[in-house]
Amino acid sequence: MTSVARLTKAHLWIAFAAFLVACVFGIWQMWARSPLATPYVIAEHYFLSVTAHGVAMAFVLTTFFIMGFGYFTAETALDRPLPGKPWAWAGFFLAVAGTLMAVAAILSGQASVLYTFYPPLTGSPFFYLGLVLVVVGSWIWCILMIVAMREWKGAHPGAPVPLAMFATVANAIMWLWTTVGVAAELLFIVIPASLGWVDTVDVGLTRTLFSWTLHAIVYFWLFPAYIAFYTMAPQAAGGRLYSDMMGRLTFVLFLVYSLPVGLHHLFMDPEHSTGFKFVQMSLTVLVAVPTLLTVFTISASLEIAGRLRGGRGLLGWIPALPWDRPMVLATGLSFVMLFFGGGGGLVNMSYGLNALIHNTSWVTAHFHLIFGGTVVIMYFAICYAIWPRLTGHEAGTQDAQRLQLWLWFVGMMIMSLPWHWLGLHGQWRRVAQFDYTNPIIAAWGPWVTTSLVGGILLFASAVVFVWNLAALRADRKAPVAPFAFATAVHQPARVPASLNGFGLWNVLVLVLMIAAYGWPIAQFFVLQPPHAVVHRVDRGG
Amino acid sequence: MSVESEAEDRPWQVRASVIVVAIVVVAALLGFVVLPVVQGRSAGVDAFSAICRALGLQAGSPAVRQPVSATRAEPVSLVAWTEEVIARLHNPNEENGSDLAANICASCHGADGVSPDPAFPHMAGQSAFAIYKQLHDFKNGARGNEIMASVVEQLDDEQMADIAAHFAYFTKGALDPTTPVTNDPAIVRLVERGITARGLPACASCHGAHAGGPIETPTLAGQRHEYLAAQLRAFAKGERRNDIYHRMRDIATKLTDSEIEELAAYYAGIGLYQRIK
Amino acid sequence: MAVSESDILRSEVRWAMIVGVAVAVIFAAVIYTGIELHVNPPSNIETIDPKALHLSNEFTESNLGTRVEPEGRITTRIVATQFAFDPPCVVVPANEPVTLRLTTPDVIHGILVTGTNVNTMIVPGYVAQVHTVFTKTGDLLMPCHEYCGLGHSQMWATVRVVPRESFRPDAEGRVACD
Amino acid sequence: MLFLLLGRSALAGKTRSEDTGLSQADLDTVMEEVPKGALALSASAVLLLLCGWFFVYFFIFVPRGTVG
Repeated sequence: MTSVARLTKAHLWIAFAAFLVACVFGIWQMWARSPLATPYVIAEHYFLSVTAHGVAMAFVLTTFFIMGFGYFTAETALDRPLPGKPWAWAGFFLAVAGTLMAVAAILSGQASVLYTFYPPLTGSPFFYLGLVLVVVGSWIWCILMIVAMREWKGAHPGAPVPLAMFATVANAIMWLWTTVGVAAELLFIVIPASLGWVDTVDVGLTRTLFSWTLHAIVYFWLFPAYIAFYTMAPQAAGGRLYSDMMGRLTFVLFLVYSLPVGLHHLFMDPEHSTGFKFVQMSLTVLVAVPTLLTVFTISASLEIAGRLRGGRGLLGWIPALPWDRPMVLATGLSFVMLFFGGGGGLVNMSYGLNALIHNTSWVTAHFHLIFGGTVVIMYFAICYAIWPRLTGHEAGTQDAQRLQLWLWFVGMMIMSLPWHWLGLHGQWRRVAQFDYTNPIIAAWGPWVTTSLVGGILLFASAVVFVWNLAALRADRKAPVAPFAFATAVHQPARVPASLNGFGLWNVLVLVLMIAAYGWPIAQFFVLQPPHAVVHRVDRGG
Repeated sequence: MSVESEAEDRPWQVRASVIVVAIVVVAALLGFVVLPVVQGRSAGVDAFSAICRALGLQAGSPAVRQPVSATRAEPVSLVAWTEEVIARLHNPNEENGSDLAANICASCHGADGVSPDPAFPHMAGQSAFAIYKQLHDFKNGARGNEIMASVVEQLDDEQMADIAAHFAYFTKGALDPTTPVTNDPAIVRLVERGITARGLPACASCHGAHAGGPIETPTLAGQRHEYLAAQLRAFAKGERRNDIYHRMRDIATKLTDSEIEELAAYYAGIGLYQRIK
Repeated sequence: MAVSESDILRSEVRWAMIVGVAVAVIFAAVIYTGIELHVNPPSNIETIDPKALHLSNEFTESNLGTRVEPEGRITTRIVATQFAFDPPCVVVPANEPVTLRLTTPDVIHGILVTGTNVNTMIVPGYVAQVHTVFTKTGDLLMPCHEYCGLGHSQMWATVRVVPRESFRPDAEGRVACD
Repeated sequence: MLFLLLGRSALAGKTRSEDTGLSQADLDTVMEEVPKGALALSASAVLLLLCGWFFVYFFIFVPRGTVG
């Protein structure tokens, strides 16, 4: 057991408690949108549910998981105690307090503004202040990660930082950059409005600041999955990482290019010009590059494992891989979902083409496949891999783990593939109920019902997952091998200084952010667009 | 086992920076110059305007000329929720407001905003925005009512704001919208869920407890049955038209006579409770 | 013999070039359609005060709907408000350039028209503008696709696309449903 | 891709401890083939993605009318 075991487990249990609750909300929302009669559907409940689902999945599950996994990685990859552990606990309790505040506001119906806020609609200040506390808790994590790497470097002058930690710190630094946008939106505009200090807000500015955060936040969620691809999957498959250098380059590219691209979420907005949309589209295309590099590097790493196990021919190494191991299985399934989710993403980011699918179920399908599929399935696999080290219990059999991963994959495909079709036919987002007597909408019925079946499988999988984690406590207590991250074919003896730290990349992020967001934000101060009246959802009658 | 020295790393830094900057420059040239100029040329937009539009310095698409409109405004209400009006409603002259209310309003709408006569609406529970909007509309003829027109004739905007704020403060939170007396499922459905096929949003999506609708939305809970029904009919017939962009006219025309009656009964049946002060 | 680190890097660079080509192909298609078909995301930095929208000339109630402007261009003006569109039904001709101009007095809305590429956000403070050509006739659904409050699910309008010959403007150039 | 994942390998039963005995000689041997398979797999995936994108762009998007 590691010394951060309690810390990590505390974070992960909060993450997965939120996840399980969010799954319940999600399944009910799909039911409400289907042609089947659904209990409790009134608008207040539905949008309360959408807000709760989004906040739990996007803010609570992710932030707590990433923090917990980061603490584990810092100690395991660097092989030294985590510095500032009391601070880590402080960050944890701050984030828990924030979560509880937000939950109270949501469940009392006073924050039904969805997790993406949509000012001038304005909810209870407790909602926003709670989320700010979660973010502040995560900032403590960021600083601890950076400090841990610094101290290690001090103790190992000139040595390359282990890839898993290099990636974790890349994520911490990216997250600090990322949260600037939403923090500015909340602190300067939304929270003053929710407290009644201001009566009108500049909506274009709030949307632009949120877009700053909105894309990079997805890469914050994505990092643990990629850390698992590079540093866990090759080891689990019994091979080697094909190239350590490409791993570093990939994480650096994520840091640099996930930030100056958020305007692609505003392609259909009237408050930005075609020129800046084009520039940010061009930069968005580059975000596809590290993902495609990863696909090749990880395929090659698995190919090593498959061939070592006797796989022959061009693709014979694929069936030779040990698919019975949860980490390997999850990686394979994750790549399949990445294929579909990434394909959807290519459509989303293609400038004018966005008009075809913006705010339709296509987009919902895309981010459920990428986040709920590609990423969360790796969260599961990571848990299965590190749980024995955290608890000192080894699972007797991995059947339940395999079943859970397959259920999640099949459920996700059944749920999200029909959504693509529905999106192309114009099914729009964020509605409680459709009028199935309308002939256009009537044709969607069977597809919506099919996707609901996928949702049920996902829920079943979520239950099995939490049960699996809980069951590990009861399983046989066995000596657990120390945790090892994957080694590369050529473990780097030398790396360029640029790929062992983030100085250069921080400068480039700054340059790109000024180029991509400088005028799009400054224009609101120059143009002084008219403000809109705050619409409060926490008062009424 | 070592990381390269700073000097050895220099080429890396230079190469990475050049690539990153070059990509931005190429994208900017394409997005700000090539695309708009070429698109503008075939649409009859000159190169300068096209580039300004691509930069966001001019309105419009670089690929199409901007349309023009020469229509004159025919507003249905002259109330605009400017920062000044909102500020005035938040910071009224309380003394002025209570004096005016006692002298002008109390005889019909009650000293505490609860009207003694079924024909007159309660002021209790209304927000300052809801009351101000109607007073202003009576005065400017946007909403026709002879009695009210003569009452508000002598009032200026600030006095109307003071009166509105007076009633809002006096009865803040005074209504309980959760205790209807009618339980006709069809009407409850209309109130809570609306009817998508008829384009009828739930009444509660603006008039509910956690609505976030337009700020001038009046509270219906506990309002006079006769008053509510009369207003819905007036909206339906187009006799009352001070709701901007047909918000209520659209809805009222889609309601049947019996729905109007029952909705009025539903909202009238929601009680007044725990009056502040 | 053992594979060296530079061999591995060389294979990665080769793959990166394949990726570069794939990305360039998409890029080229976007630029080509931008130049040839004028495909852009709808963008129009034109401000308008949402608080006084009903006092504005262009978006006054009587000027909403479709109108053939004196210069011959067809413009459809729609106001999105909590929780309906004004007007709830608009008529447009098929296979003719149409400009949709939309704005809102209250909160964020958005529209799409099913089966077409019409799609835009409607942000308070701005006039959203979409230039398009409708390629099919019929009654199309135009829902609000952005969360705008509790009545969002009931907020939709109809776009009636009619053949050019059935598109008959009145003396003022206006065309309305019914 | 999916059917390949579904097919369970006969060698799948190998345990983790056997893997750790990875010899440099074995590694050198397989590295003569790697990354041919990875290249084939990823290149076909990218090609498929491109085809899908082109289909959506030119057979669904463009026929629905221009936007701008």
